[in-house]
Amino acid sequence: MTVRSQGPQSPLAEAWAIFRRNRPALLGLALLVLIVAMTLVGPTLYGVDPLDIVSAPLLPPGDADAPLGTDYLGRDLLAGIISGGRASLAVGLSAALLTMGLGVTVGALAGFYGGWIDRLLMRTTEFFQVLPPLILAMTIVLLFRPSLATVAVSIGLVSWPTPARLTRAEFLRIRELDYVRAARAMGARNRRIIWRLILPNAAPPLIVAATLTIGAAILFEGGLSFLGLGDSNAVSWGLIMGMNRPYIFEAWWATTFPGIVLFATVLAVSLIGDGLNDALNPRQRER
Amino acid sequence: MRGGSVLGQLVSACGLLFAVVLFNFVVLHLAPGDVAETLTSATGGATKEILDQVRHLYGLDQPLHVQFLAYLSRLLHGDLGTSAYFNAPVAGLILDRLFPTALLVGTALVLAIVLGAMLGIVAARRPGGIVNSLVSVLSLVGYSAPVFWTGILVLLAFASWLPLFPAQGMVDPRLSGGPIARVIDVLHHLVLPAVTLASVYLAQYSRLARTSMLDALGADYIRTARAKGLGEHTVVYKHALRNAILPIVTVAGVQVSHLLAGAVLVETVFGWPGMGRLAYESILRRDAPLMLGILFCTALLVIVVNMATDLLYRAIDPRIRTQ
Amino acid sequence: MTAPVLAVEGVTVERQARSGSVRILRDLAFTVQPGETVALVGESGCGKSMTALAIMGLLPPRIRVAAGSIRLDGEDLARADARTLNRIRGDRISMIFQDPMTALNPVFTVGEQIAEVLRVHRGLSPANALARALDLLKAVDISDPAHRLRQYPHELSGGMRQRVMIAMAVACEPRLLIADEPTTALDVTVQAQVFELLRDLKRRLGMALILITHDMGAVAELADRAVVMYAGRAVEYAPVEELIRAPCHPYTQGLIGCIPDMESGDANAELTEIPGMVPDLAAIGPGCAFADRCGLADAACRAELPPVMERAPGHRVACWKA
Amino acid sequence: MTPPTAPLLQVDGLSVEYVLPATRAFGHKRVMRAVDEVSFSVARGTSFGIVGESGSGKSTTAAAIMRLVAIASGRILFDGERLDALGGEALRRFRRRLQIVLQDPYSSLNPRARVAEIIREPLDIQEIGTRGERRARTDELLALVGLRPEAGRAFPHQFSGGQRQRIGIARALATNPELVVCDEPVSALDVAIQAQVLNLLKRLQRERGLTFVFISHDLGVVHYMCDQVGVMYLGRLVEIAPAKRLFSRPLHPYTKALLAARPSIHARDRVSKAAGAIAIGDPPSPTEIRSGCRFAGRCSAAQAICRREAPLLEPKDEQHEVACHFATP
Repeated sequence: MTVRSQGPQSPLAEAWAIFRRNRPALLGLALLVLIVAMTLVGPTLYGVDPLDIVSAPLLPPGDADAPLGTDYLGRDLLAGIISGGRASLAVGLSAALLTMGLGVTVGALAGFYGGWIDRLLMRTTEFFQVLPPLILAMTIVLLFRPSLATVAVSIGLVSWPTPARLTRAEFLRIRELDYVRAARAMGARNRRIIWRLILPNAAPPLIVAATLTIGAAILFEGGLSFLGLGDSNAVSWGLIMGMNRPYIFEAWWATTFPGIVLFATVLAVSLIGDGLNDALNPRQRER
Repeated sequence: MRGGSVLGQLVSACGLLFAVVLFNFVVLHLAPGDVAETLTSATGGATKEILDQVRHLYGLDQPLHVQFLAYLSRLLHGDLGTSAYFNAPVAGLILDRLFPTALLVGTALVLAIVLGAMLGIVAARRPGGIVNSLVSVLSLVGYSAPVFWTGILVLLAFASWLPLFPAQGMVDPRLSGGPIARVIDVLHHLVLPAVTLASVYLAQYSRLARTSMLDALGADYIRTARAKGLGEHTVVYKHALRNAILPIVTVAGVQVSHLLAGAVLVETVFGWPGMGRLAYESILRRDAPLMLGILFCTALLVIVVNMATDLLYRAIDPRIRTQ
Repeated sequence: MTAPVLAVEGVTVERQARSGSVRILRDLAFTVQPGETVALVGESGCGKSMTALAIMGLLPPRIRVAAGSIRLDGEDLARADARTLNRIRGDRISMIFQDPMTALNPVFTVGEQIAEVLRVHRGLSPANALARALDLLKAVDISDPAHRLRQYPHELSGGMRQRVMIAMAVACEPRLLIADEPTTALDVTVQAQVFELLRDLKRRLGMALILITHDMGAVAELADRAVVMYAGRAVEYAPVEELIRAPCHPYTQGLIGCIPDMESGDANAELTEIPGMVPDLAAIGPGCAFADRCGLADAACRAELPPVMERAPGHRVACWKA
Repeated sequence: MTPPTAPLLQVDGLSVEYVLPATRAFGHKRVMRAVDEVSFSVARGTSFGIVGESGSGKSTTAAAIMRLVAIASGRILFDGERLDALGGEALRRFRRRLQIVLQDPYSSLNPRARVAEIIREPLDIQEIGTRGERRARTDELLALVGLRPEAGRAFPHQFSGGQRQRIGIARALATNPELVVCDEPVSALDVAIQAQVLNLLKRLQRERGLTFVFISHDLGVVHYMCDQVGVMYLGRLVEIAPAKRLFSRPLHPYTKALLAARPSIHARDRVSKAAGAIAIGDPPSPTEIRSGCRFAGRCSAAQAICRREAPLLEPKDEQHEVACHFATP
């Protein structure tokens, strides 16, 4: 959809105008930009290797060598938090992409074509809703050796049914609307109906779902790493927390600080998601 | 989505269970490396004799479909395989952990639904009030906070700085007392993990309850109820609530699987001796038979709970019942 | 003349918005005599349903009666507290709505919902209330009433649900029944049955009826007098026969002229059009709200609001040009 | 009298079926005949009206003519061509000759497209004209339905229901179709706006020699718009006659019931309604059709034969067809 500057407001311009006035959402956006910037340029600015032992173990925050203290091996916690973002965000983002890609494709096919494709999808989502997601992901990672890719794939594999159901519902709803019937009566091909009519109109809830999926995937990655199922070569927030868990009473900072950053990241994404929801689905705005 | 007869539900439940079994089988065989090695990796490198023994025991030298049928028949006899690390039947290991998990998950669910519904109702009745804002903040924080981090904070706060509750486990081994003292002890241990697990779902249910209550209160039949001259209390707690409860039941049913997954993290943090903690241990030991057994059992649990919610839904929504 | 059942006087209803308040009803006044049927007629957004809700004390949040009185047998409903309103609603005054599909609560049986009124207002025991509900279902001509009593709303057709709504509304033999577009959602053959039922019940119970509708045909079928509303204001009051024979207000004339009616003969004649559309209530000028769509309007119409003037006994119009 | 010409549209024994989900776990799927053996023809430049209540199959008939639903049996001839036999690219190209105006002015326009894009859509899909020609045509169409050219840049939500229906009409006329199927085009509009749209449709028909199939539940609207009218009840056509004749001398008891039930501003002048003229009870669900005449259960004149044998649509005279065992004027 192109947005021209002149002429009356397009739905997209209207959505942006609403989003811009939403303070929590802007706050979330700022927070997210900050965190992403930290993970991207942080390691070069703060040149401490997160795996180097820099000081005594379990040193409290405020130390000259380690501003946020050290972990149970004496590694710099701040360096760990800065580098840990990369794995967390990369896995979160790629898992979310996989989830949405898989979910939207399958949901769109099922919703548009119906019939046996649809029945198959419904059965499959039912199947995945029966398996507890984390336990399923644990099984997969356990059997297929942990790596960033395995983790991302397993998260995607357990998460796709939710966006698939949403996409299917949207497609089912929109394909029966009169403007789609009118387009059929004009002789529009399926390709045009899907890409030009249904998808743009199904986009708002899907965009919101995509945002929430990123948050969920980051949380999921955190959980897996916390249990020691992440890539043990890549420092991540969850991994730091999991390794320092036995020492929470001796060194509260080693688990609390990475947790705060993880929480802040997901919170930022959720705030943006809420803001997008208000902006893109104006009918529900009163809620 | 719902509908169909109870018999139909039962058939599809069996179908789902079969799919779970098939999935387990396929995943095990798709895993890189030799199946016998995967099954025994928890022993830390098995000898050739042990591997051969395992191959023979599981019939791994047979064609795949024979293996699958054998696997199926073992399952039907309650044999989930043998844990390589514990060197004990998986079924027994899991059964020992069933009660703690059911206690934890059940308590958390009830807590989340009851409190969440209460908050949601109050919020829906006063859209501009404090409770409404509280629900908004709570749902945001509850959704975004990693449950294992919440657990750690709760531990630090209420087991360390303010030592009101025990930090780990389900029972105090030093305790000597009658059954009542034991029950109290378990409940004492239960508070922190249950509250932690409930916090995530409390956030979701309070928001859901608010939405469905707002929907119900805005419905035409509420205007009819008011036009009949019914008091506000009857309108809200009889006419609106009976309808608003329906989506909560649906979502609660769907989320049991998520709740079980969350229990893994919470049980790990609090050392709660449930199935989740067992799953964590099986990962530490790379114990594949145990992990697969847990996946199967949790799926079975979810299927049973889903059927129960379905029956409950039938009981409270006449539109399903009389179709 | 006897005392009216309902006397609406100078009622103004406002909606509170951030940018100030918008008047959605302006200085409305009419009466309903015992046993009489008065129609409120107009296009969507003219305020006819809001009038009904104001009478019932069921105005949505942020909408309130800013001025005027609504007297039911002398008692002012606009100033009554919640407890008093609850005592009156469903007993001395009741209401049925447009969409019978959504107006009944889906999780209670038909019997429970009818019995509830009797238990609240008449203090009947559950068993007695249910027995009386059965009588009511018979009174509204529902087939197999004993069976219907135990059914849920979704098991009934639209026409039957509207009958159930009517049974509920007349359970306490009210002085006044308000019917808000009672047949708009129904098929025309079923509509005729519902009209017949309303006529019959009115006669038997001697209740007055306010019929809210956009359909001049329905007005002609059912009402004794009509109030034509436009943009929150009553523009013409008249006995129905006179209103249809000799409408005075240009809006009423347009409203009657634009109905494709097969009995008026020439099908080739174009329908009368009312050009343009209903104005935004927040942007109405000082003059007549209809001026922009009116062929007769001049500067005076736009400058000053025409007062309601008596044209003939019982026939009042708010128009400078009538 | 207009000279007799070959009909533009001829519908012959048209049936449409829907498969309903089974009510029980292993029950049989049930087939519902939404349209059952419907036949009629429409002369070029005239309007054929189809009236009926909800569930009568009138909108499904419209959709079948537009080839938007699968046809179970029957033939549709358009200008002598077998429209029902067309498929694929041939059907796609053919669609420029027939268009549809839909009921709901809110859901019939894509909310994410500008009005000009919406009106141009049929031209884009059918690949008619150059970009410049399409743009010129869009402006022309806007003017035709009484909208200003600036309206083309706006989005649908900026218009009222009546204006949106005008946009829908402009879109339907973009490819210069010969037949326009109007499916309840004014039933979602207020009466005053309804008159504007009806007058517009009538003017367009006169000016461009359009042929209309006009679906409505409102007898007055059909009477105003149509030359020939068919009455549908539960999937069947029960009576066809010229509009004036049908409304002045209806033969089928259902048509009579419809006419008697219609509230009219002349109610007072009318002699009090004959009690028998009002149909009894609710229309049965289209999924529960029994043998015999479908109206028998609600008809006060029904006899034993009516419940046994379904009457066929047969001509009573040159102009008037009716499906009733006891049709009397």
